Amino acid sequence: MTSTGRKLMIVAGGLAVVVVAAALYITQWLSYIQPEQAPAVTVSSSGQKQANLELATLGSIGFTSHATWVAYLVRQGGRWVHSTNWVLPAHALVHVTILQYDTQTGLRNPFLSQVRGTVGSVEYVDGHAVHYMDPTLPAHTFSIPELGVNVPLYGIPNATYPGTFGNPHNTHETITFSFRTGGKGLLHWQCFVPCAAGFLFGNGGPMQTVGYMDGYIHVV
Amino acid sequence: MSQTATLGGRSQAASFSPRRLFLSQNLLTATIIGIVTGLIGYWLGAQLETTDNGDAGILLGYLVGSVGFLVGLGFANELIPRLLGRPVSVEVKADAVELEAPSPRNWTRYFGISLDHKVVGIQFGVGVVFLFFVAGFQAMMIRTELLHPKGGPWPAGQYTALVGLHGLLMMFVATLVIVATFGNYFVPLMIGAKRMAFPRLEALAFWLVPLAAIILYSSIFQGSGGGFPTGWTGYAPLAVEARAGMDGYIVGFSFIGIAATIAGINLLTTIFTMRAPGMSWSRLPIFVWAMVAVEFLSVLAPPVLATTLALVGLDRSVQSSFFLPSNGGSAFLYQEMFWFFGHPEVYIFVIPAFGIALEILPVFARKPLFGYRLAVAGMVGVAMMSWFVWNHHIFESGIAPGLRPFFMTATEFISIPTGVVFLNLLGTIWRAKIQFKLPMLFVAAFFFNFLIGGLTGVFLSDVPLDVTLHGGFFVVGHFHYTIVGGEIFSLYAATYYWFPKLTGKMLNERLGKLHFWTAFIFFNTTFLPFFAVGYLGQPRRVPVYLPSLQALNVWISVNAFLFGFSNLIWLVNIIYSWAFVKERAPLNPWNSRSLEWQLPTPIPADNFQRIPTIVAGPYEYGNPTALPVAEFTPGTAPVPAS
Amino acid sequence: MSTRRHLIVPGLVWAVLSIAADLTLTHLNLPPGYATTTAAGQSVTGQVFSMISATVGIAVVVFAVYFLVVFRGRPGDAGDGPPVRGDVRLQSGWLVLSTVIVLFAAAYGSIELEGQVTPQLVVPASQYHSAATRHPLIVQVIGQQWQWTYRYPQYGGFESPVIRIPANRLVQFDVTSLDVIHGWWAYTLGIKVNAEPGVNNVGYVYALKPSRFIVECSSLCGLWHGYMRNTGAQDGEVLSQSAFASWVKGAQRYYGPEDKYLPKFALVYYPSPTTY
Amino acid sequence: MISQSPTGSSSRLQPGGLAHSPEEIARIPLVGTWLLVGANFFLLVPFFYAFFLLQSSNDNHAFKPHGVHPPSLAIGTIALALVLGSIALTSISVPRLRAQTTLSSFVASGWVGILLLVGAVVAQIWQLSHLGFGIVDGGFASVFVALSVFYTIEVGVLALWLISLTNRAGYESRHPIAVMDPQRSSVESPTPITALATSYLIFSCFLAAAGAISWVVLYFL
Repeated sequence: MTSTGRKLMIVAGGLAVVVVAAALYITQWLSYIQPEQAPAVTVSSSGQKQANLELATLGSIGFTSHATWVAYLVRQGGRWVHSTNWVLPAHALVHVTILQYDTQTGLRNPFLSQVRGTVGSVEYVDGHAVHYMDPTLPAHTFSIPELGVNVPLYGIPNATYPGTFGNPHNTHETITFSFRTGGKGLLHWQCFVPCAAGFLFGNGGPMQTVGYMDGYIHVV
Repeated sequence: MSQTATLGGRSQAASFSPRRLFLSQNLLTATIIGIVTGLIGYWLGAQLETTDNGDAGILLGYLVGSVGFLVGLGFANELIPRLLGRPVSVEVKADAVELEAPSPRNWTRYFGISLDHKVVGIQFGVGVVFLFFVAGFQAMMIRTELLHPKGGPWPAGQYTALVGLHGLLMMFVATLVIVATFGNYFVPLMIGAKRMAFPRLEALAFWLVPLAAIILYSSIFQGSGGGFPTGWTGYAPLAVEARAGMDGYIVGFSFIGIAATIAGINLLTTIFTMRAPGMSWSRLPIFVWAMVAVEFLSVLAPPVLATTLALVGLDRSVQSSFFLPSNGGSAFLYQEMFWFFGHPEVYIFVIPAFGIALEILPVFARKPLFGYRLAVAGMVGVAMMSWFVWNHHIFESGIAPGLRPFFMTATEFISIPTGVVFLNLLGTIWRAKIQFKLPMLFVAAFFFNFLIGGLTGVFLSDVPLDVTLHGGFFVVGHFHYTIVGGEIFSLYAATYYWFPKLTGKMLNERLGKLHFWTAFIFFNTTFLPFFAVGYLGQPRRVPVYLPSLQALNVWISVNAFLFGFSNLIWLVNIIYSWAFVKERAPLNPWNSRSLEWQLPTPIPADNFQRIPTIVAGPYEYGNPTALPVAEFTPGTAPVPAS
Repeated sequence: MSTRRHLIVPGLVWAVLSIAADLTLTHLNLPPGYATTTAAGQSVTGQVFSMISATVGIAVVVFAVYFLVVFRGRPGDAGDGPPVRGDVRLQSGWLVLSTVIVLFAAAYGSIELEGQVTPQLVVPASQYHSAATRHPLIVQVIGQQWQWTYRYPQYGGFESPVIRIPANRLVQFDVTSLDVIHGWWAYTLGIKVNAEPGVNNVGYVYALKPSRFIVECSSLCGLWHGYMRNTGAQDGEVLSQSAFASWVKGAQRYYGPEDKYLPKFALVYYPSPTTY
Repeated sequence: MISQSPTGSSSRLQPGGLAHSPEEIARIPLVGTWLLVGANFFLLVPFFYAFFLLQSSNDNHAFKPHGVHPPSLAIGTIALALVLGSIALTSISVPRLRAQTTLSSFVASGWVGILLLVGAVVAQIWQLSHLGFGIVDGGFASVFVALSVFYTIEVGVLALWLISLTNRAGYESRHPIAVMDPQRSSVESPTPITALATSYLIFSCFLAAAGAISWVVLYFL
């Protein structure tokens, strides 16, 4: 390898590779910093702060690089946003509405099929009060371990899998409950149902990736 | 040099097959072929895929692509002649570039296969130091995250990926930076050999490293939340459950293991078979002895890792059940096998550091090494005992209770051969005439840091204390003191000591002093508090910690940034002195007796025209009757009058 | 400039410094504190080892620094030092000394270890043969991604997301995991036991007084490893015997409805066949 | 503990040459092969470690679930016997390599040995394709498949090595290779075929032992 041409080629190639690699590298790490979504906050007459959080759980999100993964969506200004990092007011009563589209999977630890940490330790599935359910029935849970909140989400018995938007056949339930946020701070929430099809114990992939079955709650 | 000697010598040091498998074989074509074959491998794997997360495809793609890259680089050129039984090594004609004496002008040979151990040494040095700075950049990101007790810019998953990549990449660096760089470059010169025993294996060992690094880093691009979630230890079953980035970990880490193994086979064979006449075991430079001790570890230990990771790959791709208790596997299995490799591995990091420190110490103390044989015995003893302590990494994992006292005692006994280096230090500087040149400063710093690292290790070896300290920042502080404070500081010393022989230039004294003081001070201000936060219960690999510990963590982070900055001074010094300083360094600036310093700079491709005869030990300082270390027959390298 | 002087001066400095350091260390209260017998044992062990390392470390540093300063080459003197290659008595003495220190550390550690893992030695002497020691309170710790749950088999096997244990009673933790390897670490209780799937790891604690303690995960277990802990509102608590009894009653009432769904108490739980 | 007096006269010593002497060159492959054997030993250790640890812990009683039995012992034995036979054949012919005249006879036995090794590989592949259980069926199945595949690959590599060795013997029988005098010429002598053959023998004996052990472990324990 003596010819000047080849030397130049190597230099150019090397430089290009280094620059591209560095750019990819930085942007990749920056891309992990995800935005937060703030729900509508209303202050009721009693002065008690209240917030509404509208969520949807899909059997497969249908877009992004992981179209087959289960995911939570949050409704912002009337449209569904693919984000699991939310801002909630401190010391507020949060009313959560979840449109549950996914099918029954069942819990790894049956103990988590009890509704805990919500106002009255109750959730309303299509209006029916539920305190606990058979551990084989939930599709997901909505859990904030730091607050002791644990809400199993009843799975659709006989839906056309995968339950996604824009699929006229599949049904969904509307699950509502309320919980109180504590002081300011950063909480995490997650799902405890091993719902990640295709991963060992159903616990990899979306269960271990912020933006699908896990997220942050920034209490301000 | 006479013509025949020149040709002959070079045809040994630098020969390579004239038969190219195809038209042009350089980095570019190799990369293209690697990518193409990688895609083919991915397609093949996708055919035998049984899960829907594509691990078989990814693993096979990595492996086939790597083979393609190496073939494209020319590693397969000799397979056919060898299979046909041609005696390759005399048949081949030397490459035109290699025929010229090494000079900065024909640097392109650093980008291909070179059979010259000096070229490979430089390749290793530059490549590994590059990785060192990438991983160091990640350390800075980690400390940024830890500025706040609730975590910084990166969410939990990415923080774990950061820590894992930092840890594993630093493992690559620590495994190779001294052994592969200075071992490959200087061992043949120190024992009076014209070449390495297996020059092609040596080149292969180097080219596995960029492959490993690229494969490892490709993991951060695999899907949202890239990287691997397990940290550098890669515990199964989490590793079986993890996302696709884990495959990069498996392949990359095994490649480094294989590289260390074949580099070790090469170095050991060279030392055992190719010593110059008169280079008896008792005249072997202590650095070469360190290489002997460490290479036995790095030949025998990494294969265990390679197999273990292969089994994890099987669990991930074809659902075998080595590590899944519910399917008849066991979660112990991985821990046992990993640490059976893992503990010898950490001595692979540290023994070369002993070698460097004890090699440099006598030159600047102007005295023979005190207790040479004890030092040798110490290093060999550490290497042997390191096989019997691995369970101290899993005291809390539920190993048989009866085993714990045994492994605690074994671990504490390893501090006896380790402590010998401090006797060597004290004895060597006793009544010495110490010259505080830069290498000596860093050697002194090495001994201080390693003392702290060693003493804190005794804390961790004690099971009751380990219950409190294990998995916390105390452990992190301990191994940063031994690896960074020990090995990396001896790397600094080695660069300042051997740079004139490597490049023919001296490193800048003022920048060097600045680097020394910043590095020494900020290293200690960074890592001493680690023991405090560890004792106060901050777990490692966790972006959130108790708010009461924020002050200490902020202090650590600030000092960590300053320590990172002082490494940049080192880098600047190297680049500046190498590329821009015109003035040539003296042949033997430290007035050392060791054999490599008796050679001209740049060192001819075949090292010695005629293999020298060793007539004296390398550390005979202050001995009026000592002969020069070697007799060079007439017409060879000039011996500077000392 | 006698040899003796070069040994006495640093020797004196070392004596003064190390005595000062050791005295300071004896007055230091090292973590994890004295909430349980095992934690107390670890604090004392930490003190002992700090004193040993301080004495040894100060010796090496003082002598090395003194030699480096005193035996530095004078400017302009390019000569060499005396060709001393070794000294049999010094080297064997060094080996003997380090062996003695190591043997002491090993013996001390082994004895201390026995006191931390054998139930009869975890409890105070007065309790050796009490019934409570022969039948300790069993708490099963179940790790799962990413939460600790606790079962109390002696109280109908109810499960709870928070942990309460009584003071002045031997508690036996049976630690296991449902998925990957976790590390159950109650820092101030002085106990850390890995939770491994398919394995039942046992640890003992004897709490000396009521207190609050945090629980963290010490073995990397995935995305929320750092959040897999009982802190703040979820703190663990050591209660007095009576308070513990009443807590158990309340817990049985609150978590009772779940009991019929829970699997029968076992030392390990295997998940349903892996779902790929 | 005074280290040996460093100032010895060099008169006894054979002065170094312009190249490394044929004796040194001949020792290189031997030492290298011993180290290779060491590395391969530790490549194999985890398989056996896994077998015994999984068998003893037998988590979830799933080490050898019902319906999982070792596959055909006959085929396994045949595969092992072929490997042993080939190695025995080579080990007989290698010591007779010293004289140039026996090179051609070595070639003949070499090709037979290669055929035996290839036969062993074929037998193993047949075995792996008629297991009667899948790699997913518990710990034993995993260890069996992984170890057999790994060992088969090693045997294949051994066959390639033997091909190269046999061809080398044939090549030398046609054009003998001159041995250089390191004192005069700086061109190194080629590695003598006896050294190459001996190192092949060392490694193949190691593989034979490994094969026998894994045969016992996989089929009888």
